[in-house]
Amino acid sequence: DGLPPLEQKDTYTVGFAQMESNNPWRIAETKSFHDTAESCGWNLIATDAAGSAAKQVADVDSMIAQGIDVLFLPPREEKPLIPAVMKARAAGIPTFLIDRSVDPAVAKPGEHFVSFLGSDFIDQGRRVAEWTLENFEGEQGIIVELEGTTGSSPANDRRKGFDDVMAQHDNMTIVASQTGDFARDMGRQVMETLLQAHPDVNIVYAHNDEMAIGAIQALELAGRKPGEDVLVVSIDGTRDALQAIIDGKMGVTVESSPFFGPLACEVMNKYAAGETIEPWVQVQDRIFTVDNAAENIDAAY
Amino acid sequence: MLDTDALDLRKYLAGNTQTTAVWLALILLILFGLLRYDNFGGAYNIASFLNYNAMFIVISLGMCFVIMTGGIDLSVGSVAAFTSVVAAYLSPYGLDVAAPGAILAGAAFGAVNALFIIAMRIPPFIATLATMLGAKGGALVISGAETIGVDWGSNFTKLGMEKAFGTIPWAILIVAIVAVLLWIVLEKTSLGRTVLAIGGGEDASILMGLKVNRAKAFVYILSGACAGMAGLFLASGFGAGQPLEGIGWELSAIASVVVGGTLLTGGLGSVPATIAGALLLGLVFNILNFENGRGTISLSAYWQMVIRGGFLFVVILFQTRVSSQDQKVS
Amino acid sequence: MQPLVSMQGIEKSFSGVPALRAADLELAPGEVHGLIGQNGAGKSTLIKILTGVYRRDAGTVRFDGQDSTVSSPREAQVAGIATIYQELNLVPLRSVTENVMMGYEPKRLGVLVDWNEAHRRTREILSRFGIDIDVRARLGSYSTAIQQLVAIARAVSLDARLVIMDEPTSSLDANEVKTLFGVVKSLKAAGVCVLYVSHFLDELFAVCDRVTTMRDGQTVGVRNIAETSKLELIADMLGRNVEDIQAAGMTEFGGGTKEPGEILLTANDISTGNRLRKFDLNVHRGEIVGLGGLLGSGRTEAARALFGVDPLTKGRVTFKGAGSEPENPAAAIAEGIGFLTEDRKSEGIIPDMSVRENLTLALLPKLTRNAQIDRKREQELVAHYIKSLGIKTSDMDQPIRELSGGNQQKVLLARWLATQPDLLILDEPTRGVDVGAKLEIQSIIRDYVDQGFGVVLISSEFEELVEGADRIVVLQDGCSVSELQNPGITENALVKAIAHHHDQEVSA
Amino acid sequence: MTMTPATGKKAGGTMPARGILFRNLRHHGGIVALIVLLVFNALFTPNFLHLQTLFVNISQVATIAIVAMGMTLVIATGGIDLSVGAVMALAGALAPLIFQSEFAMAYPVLGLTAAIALPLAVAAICGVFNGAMVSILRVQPIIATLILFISGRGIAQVLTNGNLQTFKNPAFSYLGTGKILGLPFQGWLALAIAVLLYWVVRRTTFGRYLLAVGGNEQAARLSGGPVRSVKIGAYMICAFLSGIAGLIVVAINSASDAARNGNLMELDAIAAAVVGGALLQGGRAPIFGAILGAIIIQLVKYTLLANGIQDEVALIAKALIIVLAVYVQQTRKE
Ligand SMILES: Nc1ncnc2c1ncn2[C@@H]1O[C@H](COP(=O)(O)OP(=O)(O)OP(=O)(O)O)[C@@H](O)[C@H]1O
Ligand SMILES: Nc1ncnc2c1ncn2[C@@H]1O[C@H](COP(=O)(O)OP(=O)(O)OP(=O)(O)O)[C@@H](O)[C@H]1O
Ligand SMILES: [Mg+2]
Ligand SMILES: [Mg+2]
Repeated sequence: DGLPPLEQKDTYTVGFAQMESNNPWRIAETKSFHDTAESCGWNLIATDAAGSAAKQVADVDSMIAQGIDVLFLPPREEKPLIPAVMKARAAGIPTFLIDRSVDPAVAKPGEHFVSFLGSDFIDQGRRVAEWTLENFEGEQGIIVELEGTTGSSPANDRRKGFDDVMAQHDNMTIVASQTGDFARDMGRQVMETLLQAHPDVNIVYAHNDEMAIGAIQALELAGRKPGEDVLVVSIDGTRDALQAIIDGKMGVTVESSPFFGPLACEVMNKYAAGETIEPWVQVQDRIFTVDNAAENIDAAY
Repeated sequence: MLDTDALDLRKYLAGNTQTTAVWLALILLILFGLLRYDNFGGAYNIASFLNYNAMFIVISLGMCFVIMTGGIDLSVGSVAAFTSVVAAYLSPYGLDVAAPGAILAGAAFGAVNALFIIAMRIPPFIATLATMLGAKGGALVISGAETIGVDWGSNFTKLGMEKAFGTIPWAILIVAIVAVLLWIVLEKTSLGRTVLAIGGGEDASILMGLKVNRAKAFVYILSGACAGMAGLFLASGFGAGQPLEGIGWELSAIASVVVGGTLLTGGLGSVPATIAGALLLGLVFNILNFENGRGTISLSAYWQMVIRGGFLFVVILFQTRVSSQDQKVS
Repeated sequence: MQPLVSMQGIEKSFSGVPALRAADLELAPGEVHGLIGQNGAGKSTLIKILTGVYRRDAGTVRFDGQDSTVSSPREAQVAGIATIYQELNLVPLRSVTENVMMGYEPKRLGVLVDWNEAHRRTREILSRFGIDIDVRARLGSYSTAIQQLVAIARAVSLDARLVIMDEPTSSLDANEVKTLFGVVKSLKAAGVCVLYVSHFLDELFAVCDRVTTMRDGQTVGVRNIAETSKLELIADMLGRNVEDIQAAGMTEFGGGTKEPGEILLTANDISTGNRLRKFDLNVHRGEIVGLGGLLGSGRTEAARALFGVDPLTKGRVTFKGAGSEPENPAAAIAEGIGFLTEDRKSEGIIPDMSVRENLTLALLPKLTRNAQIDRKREQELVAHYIKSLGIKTSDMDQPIRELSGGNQQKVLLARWLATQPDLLILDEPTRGVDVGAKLEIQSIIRDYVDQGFGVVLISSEFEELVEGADRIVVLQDGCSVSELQNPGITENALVKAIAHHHDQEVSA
Repeated sequence: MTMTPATGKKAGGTMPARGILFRNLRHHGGIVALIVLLVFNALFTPNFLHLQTLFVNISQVATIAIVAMGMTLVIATGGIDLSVGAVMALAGALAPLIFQSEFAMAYPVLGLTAAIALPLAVAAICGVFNGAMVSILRVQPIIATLILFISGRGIAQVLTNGNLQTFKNPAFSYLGTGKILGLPFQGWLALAIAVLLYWVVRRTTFGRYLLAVGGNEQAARLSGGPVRSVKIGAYMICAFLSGIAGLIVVAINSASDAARNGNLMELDAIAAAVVGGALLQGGRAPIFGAILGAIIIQLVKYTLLANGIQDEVALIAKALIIVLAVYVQQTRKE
């Protein structure tokens, strides 16, 4: 049996089960859905699971109980959100996964949910690594890696993408890899400490821009020159990061756009119209460097 | 001895106004939800609400026992996360292995707490705070910092995803049985009475010759086992062992227990009222989700936090008002 | 005959300070054995070593001819030693039944507590003490006296071979003491040995066979009660000659010498709800007014009302000529009232604070200069009171919890004397205080009144009231019912005044 | 007749030696832990014996220490304050709102003053709320402060609409990045607060009442102690200090993140206070103990990070160290 169909209507009751709101990226994403709601004819029910996968499932449950037509779900974790996908399907609600996916071994696009809309976190890490290899000017790269929240999938994937590339290059060593919890303050504190233990560091890879900015602050407080003697690279493409690139303090940030609202609207309408949807609607992430940072900063969040 | 039942009930209400408050609040909130939202009272919502809250109820029950001795257990959330990983690893062997495995793992953490508190005389707050960190770290270590998928082929996921007789989620049914057993232990056994006596005065209980250490060990191991059971539900109901879950569960369990009229200083407590407290706090989330669905106002995540805090404030005001009237009456 | 208990050469010190040095105790089966000594002599400590609460530093303990292995109160109970500790050790939040039965509940099916049976048994046990109360109610809702009796009832019901009572009568009235004696005698008749600690020597003569006296952590003598006198016991306790002591009377109050001065306080028809319903009182300067009555008659409630602890629901209080209705203790203190509470442990001492800090607690507002405490004055004052009241403490910075009960009481008395209140309300000021200290406290009170201040004295000891008070207001069920004037009051007259009205009430 | 008290022991007088010895023993556990940590680091952690290490640790420990001192006062009354992190977030969220307002742009000095004073005032009000809940409504402290723990951060996010506020304001950033005599400003600030609070606890009437209330509330009240005001005062000071910590965090980062500022601070602060010798049942307020506790917690964090220990293992190590530190103290006390 196939996916539940979606009839074409003027307005839809749409569920958006956000996982958490404790960082600018998530907030921008939620806002993007709210902003799209009116133009797309959505009656939007947005919930917030405050970082708990279990609560996110319960939130989806309460949306199903309220009779939503469509579900947009950024699953907090790969596996624990599978029940949410299954329940929505059982209730005849087409589900689109946003920005993260679920374990494909159990729940498959085109069968249990319509499609996954998002980037490839592993690829993001890989692209940062590749850019770094090209643009690093020294001989020996001594790398400090600031990881995201321990155990979270973007942290795991962004580490994997980056580390796998670096492992193939003898002149690159990751001397320390510690969590900064995706937060600026933690990123700064961890960097301050690691800088003491590894004063010879010359590359900092942060799993998101917030930690990268924190690391830049730590470097500056310690009298180092980010951008000159230490290359800082990261992922997201926030306004602060673009500014840092313009200021020459940061090398690159690979975009990971939170503005999913319009894309979600478009894909949903196509689905309602009966078109087949790709199992993975891949978002084309741009890469911001000193070449294009200035022209993109106004659109950044 | 010739008391009629009616008299007893009146006496009960007079002597237990704190627990009366929580029942009243619960009923009011349910009525509010029923009147305001369509589908709020629908079978789907009720079943999924109970299924999700089974975890919190069982943790609150364990916490209630700990608090009755005047202690506290901050480790429950992390322990549940840990045991969910254990359960996920054991899931291929089916429920009859995974369930005891998870509950024993939880009980083991409870035993560590008991050891810290009884043998090493570390204050419960600190001892269980340490266990909280340790269990969280342990969960991440044994899971390799990833969620661990369960075996969907075995009967493991039945527990969290299927319903007994097609209507009652298994998890809540089991919690109900646990609750009845614990109620009997509390009201009808000397162990339960000792638990209460310790909270009422530990020194006095020792001088009265009660088996204080045994009862204290019991409550911490019980609380650990309850957390283990919650971890089991977590893994079974969500299909994965989740090392990152359980953050803040201890606080909501404590809040449930207190809203249920149990004194944090110990010596008083009630099993049914604790359940009511857990349901009450869980219901707030459910209601907020339904409120969002009405579309009149969209409550952002942070507004929801403000409202939840405000609600707790109101419930507590209500409770103190009711119980201060109680004092005046007597 | 082989002794039931034989303790020899017991030593015990607390953080280096010796509490017991070479203490001995020998109890014969079936005897009632008194244990006396001044506050801090080590009686309670000796008992706690016997029952395994404390571990001894040296010495031997033999129970029933064997080396005792008791190392916890639980084991003591199992071995057949039931104890009523000096500090009431019950759980006020739990019901009376639980407090009596805890640990020995009647069971059904081996595990489930049979509550009906438990309540029934509890009622039965309590009825031996003439108490008829709702055993399901929280113990804490009853008066100290009832709680004390419940503790005794629990111990007696344990089927022990040795029952230890550490100052069981300190909060009981005459009738209840009589009941207790009846119980002690029946225990004795049943072959149970009773160790009886008390500061009331009369009681020893009424029930004991032998008496052991302790002084400064040592056993100084064992006497057969039939062959000794009060004076000899006191002499043992104090370590002095019988002749010296004979030269003085038994209480230190002495009659009021001066005429009472101007009126200090008037309370008209005041009430704070159920427990204090209608209370009238006049206190003049230079006068000790006693409050008499049975336990639970509302004396403490009256004191609390005057001190602003419980708000008045009715009536008026005039203090020093002005209308007075202190909102809280702080205001009452500022107006010049002091209140020594009856429950030293829960309402008096701050256990972890030093003697110095405890002593000056009520005085702080007056010791404050620019938000700071005037340390020098504080130390002078404390040193003065330690000296003048003879408080036994290693130094003024010793935590008060390490002092014996009587010395704690003196510190608390000093706390109030230091504020120099115009009116001092004393609720059972000599409860649990040894003979020597009691006399000192009494004489301090008299001195204080002679300086032109007023005192309200609540005491369950008729002797103390009759000899100490210039006037006695008798309370009953929260109402003041009659007044007796000294000189001329006898214990008999007081008992009659209390009982008389009671009879009327009953027959009416 | 006169009766002298039983002689044998000297009555009155002072015996300072005993007091000092006792205090030392109580702090022994913490100091031993500190020495062990220092020695370990000196031997194994690369570049530990550098001045910059000191700077980093001082600047990081200051916030924990400041909050832990406030927590110590609250714990001394027998209470606990879970809301410190939320109050940090609230104060931290307000400051940029104020100094980035038009008014502050026009009058920088006034604006800066307001940007510090107003958030601290709001923080203090939060403390009054907590204190009033505990002392007037008699709500148990964990629950009373749980209310702001939940909603305080929510309020902060409502105020900022959930956004991260970034700014450039060197004068304000001095709070977190300034240096006096080469050492971080916030370190000096923490020290100054410690000295002040030590004086308050040891010498003032408020301090005496604080310990009395924690030691035996009934007795304190019946001796005329202003129980309510003392409790409210303790919670107010704690919240005020949390406010300062919140401002420092914002100042260091030149950004205010209401969602993260002060996250989990309550646990660190409580652990620091207890490792420093505070008793949860009240009656004791070791201010410098709290600083010692904060330093230990900071050093543990530093040691594990600098030696590349994974986060999850670090959690376990932290747990063991807390247990050990408290256990050592516990045994020394007996
Ligand atoms: N837990 C303790 N810690 C320190 N010192 C103690 C402790 N218990 C008792 N002491 C000290 O031991 C001595 C003996 O005290 P104990 O309570 O045995 O006296 P007591 O004879 O029972 O006096 P009282 O008649 O006042 O009850 C006293 O000096 C007391 O200060
Ligand atoms: N906490 C309480 N709750 C309910 N009733 C109480 C409580 N405390 C005392 N009572 C009752 O109130 C009445 C008056 O008690 P109160 O303590 O004033 O008597 P009292 O004459 O001072 O006796 P005592 O000599 O024991 O102090 C008694 O009947 C007593 O049983
Ligand atoms: Mg004694
Ligand atoms: Mg009384």
